[in-house]
Amino acid sequence: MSVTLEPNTQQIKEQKIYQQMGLSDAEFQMVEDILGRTPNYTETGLFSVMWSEHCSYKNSKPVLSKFPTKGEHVLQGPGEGAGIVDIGDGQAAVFKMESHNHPSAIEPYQGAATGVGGIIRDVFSMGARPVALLNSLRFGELETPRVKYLFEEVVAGIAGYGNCIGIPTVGGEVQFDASYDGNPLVNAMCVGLIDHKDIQKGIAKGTGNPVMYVGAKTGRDGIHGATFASEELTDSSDEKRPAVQVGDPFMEKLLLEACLELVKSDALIGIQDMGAAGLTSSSAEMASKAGSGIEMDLDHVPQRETGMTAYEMMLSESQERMLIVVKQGREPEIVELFEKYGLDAVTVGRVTDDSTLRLKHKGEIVAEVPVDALAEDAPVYHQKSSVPEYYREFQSLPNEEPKVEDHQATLLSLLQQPTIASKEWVYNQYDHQVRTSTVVTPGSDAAVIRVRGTNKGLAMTTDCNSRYIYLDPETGGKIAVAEAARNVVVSGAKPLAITDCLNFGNPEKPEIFWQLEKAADGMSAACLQLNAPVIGGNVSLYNETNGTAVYPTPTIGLVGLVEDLKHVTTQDAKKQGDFVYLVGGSMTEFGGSELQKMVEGRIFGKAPSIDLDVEAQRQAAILSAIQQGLVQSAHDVAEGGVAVALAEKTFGNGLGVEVNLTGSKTTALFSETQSRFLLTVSPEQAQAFEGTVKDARKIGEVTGDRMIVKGEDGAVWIDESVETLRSAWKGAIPCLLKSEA
Amino acid sequence: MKFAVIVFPGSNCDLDMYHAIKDELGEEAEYVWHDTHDLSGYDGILLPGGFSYGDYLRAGAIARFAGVMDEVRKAAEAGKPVLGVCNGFQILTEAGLLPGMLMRNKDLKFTCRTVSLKVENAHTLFTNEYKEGEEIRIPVAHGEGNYYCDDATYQHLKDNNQIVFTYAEDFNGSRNNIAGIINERGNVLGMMPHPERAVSDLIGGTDGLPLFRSIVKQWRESHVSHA
Amino acid sequence: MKKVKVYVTLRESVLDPQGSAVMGSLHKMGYDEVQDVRIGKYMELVIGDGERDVDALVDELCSRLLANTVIEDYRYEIEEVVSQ
Amino acid sequence: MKKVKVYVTLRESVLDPQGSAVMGSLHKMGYDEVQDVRIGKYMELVIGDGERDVDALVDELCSRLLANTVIEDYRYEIEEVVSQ
Ligand SMILES: Nc1ncnc2c1ncn2[C@@H]1O[C@H](COP(=O)(O)OP(=O)(O)O)[C@@H](O)[C@H]1O
Ligand SMILES: [Mg+2]
Repeated sequence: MSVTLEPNTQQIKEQKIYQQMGLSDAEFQMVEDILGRTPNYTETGLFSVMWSEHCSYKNSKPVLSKFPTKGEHVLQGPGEGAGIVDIGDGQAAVFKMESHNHPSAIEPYQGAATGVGGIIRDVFSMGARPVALLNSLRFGELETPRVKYLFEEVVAGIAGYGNCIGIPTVGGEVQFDASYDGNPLVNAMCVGLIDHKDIQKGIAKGTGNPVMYVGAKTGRDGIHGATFASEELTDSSDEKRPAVQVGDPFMEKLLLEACLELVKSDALIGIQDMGAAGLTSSSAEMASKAGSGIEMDLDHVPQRETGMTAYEMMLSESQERMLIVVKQGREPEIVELFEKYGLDAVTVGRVTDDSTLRLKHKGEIVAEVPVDALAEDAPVYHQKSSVPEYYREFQSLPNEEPKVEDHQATLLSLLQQPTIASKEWVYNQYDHQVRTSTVVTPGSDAAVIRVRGTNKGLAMTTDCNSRYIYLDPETGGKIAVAEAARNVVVSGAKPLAITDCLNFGNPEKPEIFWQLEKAADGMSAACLQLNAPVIGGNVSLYNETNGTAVYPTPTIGLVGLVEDLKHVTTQDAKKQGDFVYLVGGSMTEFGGSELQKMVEGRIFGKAPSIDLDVEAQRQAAILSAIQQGLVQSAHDVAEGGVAVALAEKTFGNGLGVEVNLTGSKTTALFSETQSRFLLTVSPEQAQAFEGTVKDARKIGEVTGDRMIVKGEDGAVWIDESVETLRSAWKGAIPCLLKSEA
Repeated sequence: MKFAVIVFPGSNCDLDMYHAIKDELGEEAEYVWHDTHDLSGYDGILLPGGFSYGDYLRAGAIARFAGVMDEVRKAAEAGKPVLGVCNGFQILTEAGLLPGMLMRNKDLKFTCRTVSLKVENAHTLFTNEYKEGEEIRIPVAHGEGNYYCDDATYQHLKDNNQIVFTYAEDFNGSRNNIAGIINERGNVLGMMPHPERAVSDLIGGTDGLPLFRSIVKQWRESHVSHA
Repeated sequence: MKKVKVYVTLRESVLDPQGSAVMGSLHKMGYDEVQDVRIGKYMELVIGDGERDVDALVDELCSRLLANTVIEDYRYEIEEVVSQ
Repeated sequence: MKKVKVYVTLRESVLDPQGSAVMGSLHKMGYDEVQDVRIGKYMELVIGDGERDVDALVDELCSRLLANTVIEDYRYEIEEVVSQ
């Protein structure tokens, strides 16, 4: 048995041991002021994790406060495990997104798997049945063995967890860019369904009520994971890393079923998952939210390893655990309920009325701290912000077309860019049909899940083009939200709300903080205009490797309501002879575009502009047309412009298109002007459709098996078989993975 | 007709099986927990897909020791229809109710997609609503669906017409593209593809419906004649 | 108390996709000397002293659960654990 | 030619869901003597004679590919194969 000799209070202070745990001198001083004494080792640990960025949002709070979080449908905004929106009939959708970037950089399979496990717990800790998973991934260019390894393992980890627990992974996105080389992003989102009456909160109310620990045993894994997540990765990160958590999806499946049975019981008072900072955050937050205290005897904590200290138990991030508070005297039935699933439910403490977190271990009091100090009173930093030089320079550049010689060959190459290429290699590894509710499987714009027992559905998507955000965070932030909304609207749903994951670099650098601030401004504006408030999310800062930050990446997860499954619409052209419509004109906008990156090898200039009024008005018109049954297929125009979007419309059913475009060839085909859509409409409905979507312009027809694009003068710009285009697009990622580095 | 949908810890297609029977077929179905010791009240037994016991060690290896498995064996011996899909198939082979074994897919990856199957034997109680040789489209979702058996077993399966479904195209490495097999007596079917995911136009098509209809039809006929 | 080491390997006649994949990667990485890779399982069990003969017990565990003899072989070693 | 046996085991403090599930099931089956189960990998490699020191080579293979040292430990044995 190993005995860890912990430093005493004097050593902690004199040798500044708190610094290794992530507390600054000033913060340590604050802790001393709060306690009126020097904290011991365990207490220092409690503060250091709870005051980490990951748990306290100390750097991002001022930014988060800008988000619109209220709306007519919102039942639960930010502040709980997950946000909740009303979907009518006494039901609601529950969702949240979270990052697991740093663990995934170090152990990609388990890092990604436990990321999925964590977000699922956030959703079922609200009392909701998780019904779908999504994920948003970023890697370096798919060229080096290391990046390929990370990509393959992250995907396998997501699949491994989601498939085993039996929640379909229905959507997501993957992008590749050198900025993510050493620091991949792994954001996982979970969507659940709940009846209003079952909504639970993470609160510890009622003095004397027992606090129970349920689920997996505690080991030494992930100690200080929250702090680790709040630091930059460096070459020595490998040594510093905490014992990596291994996910156990089987355990979580049992925990999930048991907890969903539990929420039906009137014995339950509060429930919260032990995520980042495990037992510390769950207990402190549950007490703080209820205005109460908690006293725990750590001897009762189920332990996987011997000789664990109070510090280790409190900071462990072992997975698949929950903390619950139940009515006094009802413990036996709770124990029995969990036993049915082969799980432990153990009383580890009780609710007190003194607003203190008091911990006992081996008969001694080992920590005694005010819960609010841990959960609420972390310092808030208003970081300095300054406009980066690159931005000034990019704004001064004129909008120009990249040079393109052969437009048809360029289209083929664009379709093979990994960011555009088919992601079948990824989503075929995910069980996207389990629960037999997936009406639209991966491969179209948004995924759609039916709500069993009703005629309704939920459409969901994750989106973020971080190149635009890098070039112009405010505009890019607007675009990210607008794009997510577009994907949901073209699928036949009305956007309800968003969740987000703010993946940025080190906020202590003024230029990074500026990116964060501006992106949040842009997102907020779009959320307001498109009526999609922010109901939850997560912040992941310090995404840097050896001093270089990733592109600012505020991933958006958006859920919309399909009022009638008849409205469900996919992107694929359906029938020969249908008319093809383009909504929105093309401007010379190539900053951050796929074409620019491919041709120039880098991105620069201005991001595409966006007018949120136009965006909102077009989305409303298109949704209305879809709901009236006037649209056969609908797709938004995104990376690679109209040419790529048109090609994508042909792949599903192998039908061709023949269209005429106006204006300059390169711009008409490849520009990434925003707020544009491609739709197909049957000739009989053309008139009604044009009456509804006023700025739709008919550009051609659905045809046999070729994609033909002509200019105004009749010149043939592109004439290629759908099969050729499709196999280039489909084969690109498998081919890159196979090729020798 | 009343079906038991057996639920092991870690089963996750139990719900799909249940709804296929109740909502799409209009027959009775009940979830039956893995430690139940009486299946006498059910006319058909369904072992659903999922990851029983996490599929740790080997898929289906731990589930075969669940309390209910003795009852499943009895039901099989009594001639009741027993259908194991995906994990259910894996459990049936581990339990020795069907020969062979399911190994990891040849590319070592989980795969979820809709594939074409050939109905090799349309004269079983599970397939008489199909035409022999018919091609049907059914979703698969598995990481360990690579059917293995030795030469003697294969010959035996062939000689007895026990190969019920084959894949039109090899994708997981299964011996002779085997997707589903039946026991000698003809009342225990194991298959990797998920017919319960193909029972509605809204979700995965309807090519799985005839399988369930076959079971019910056969049962009705035998029970009407006895009545 | 005994410590038991169990080795479960694929029968020789059975193709080992995992082994082939690993060998493929090793060759890609330039380790051409590697001529064959087979992957199996290695388990460590701690078994308390009881009435039953350990050897018979372990054999039973292996054949009933730890290995599937349709495709796998097993062997094991039993060591006495000297308690501290 | 050498035959190399590689044992890859989970580090001690790392959770072993497989081992726990197997132990749980052994207990349900009535094998209460079993006090612990940990599951790892066992690999057999055949390595042709080359210029490099086999020991160093195998160590490199293990740390680069065969084991994930973030969560796993490895050890190996090298045997000379006497060609027939
Ligand atoms: N980027 C964000 N946008 C909106 N809300 C956020 C964001 N980041 C965090 N929040 C909210 O702050 C609350 C606390 O978050 P967090 O500590 O991450 O929860 P958890 O303990 O589940 O990880 C949550 O309700 C979360 O939704
Ligand atoms: Mg889209």
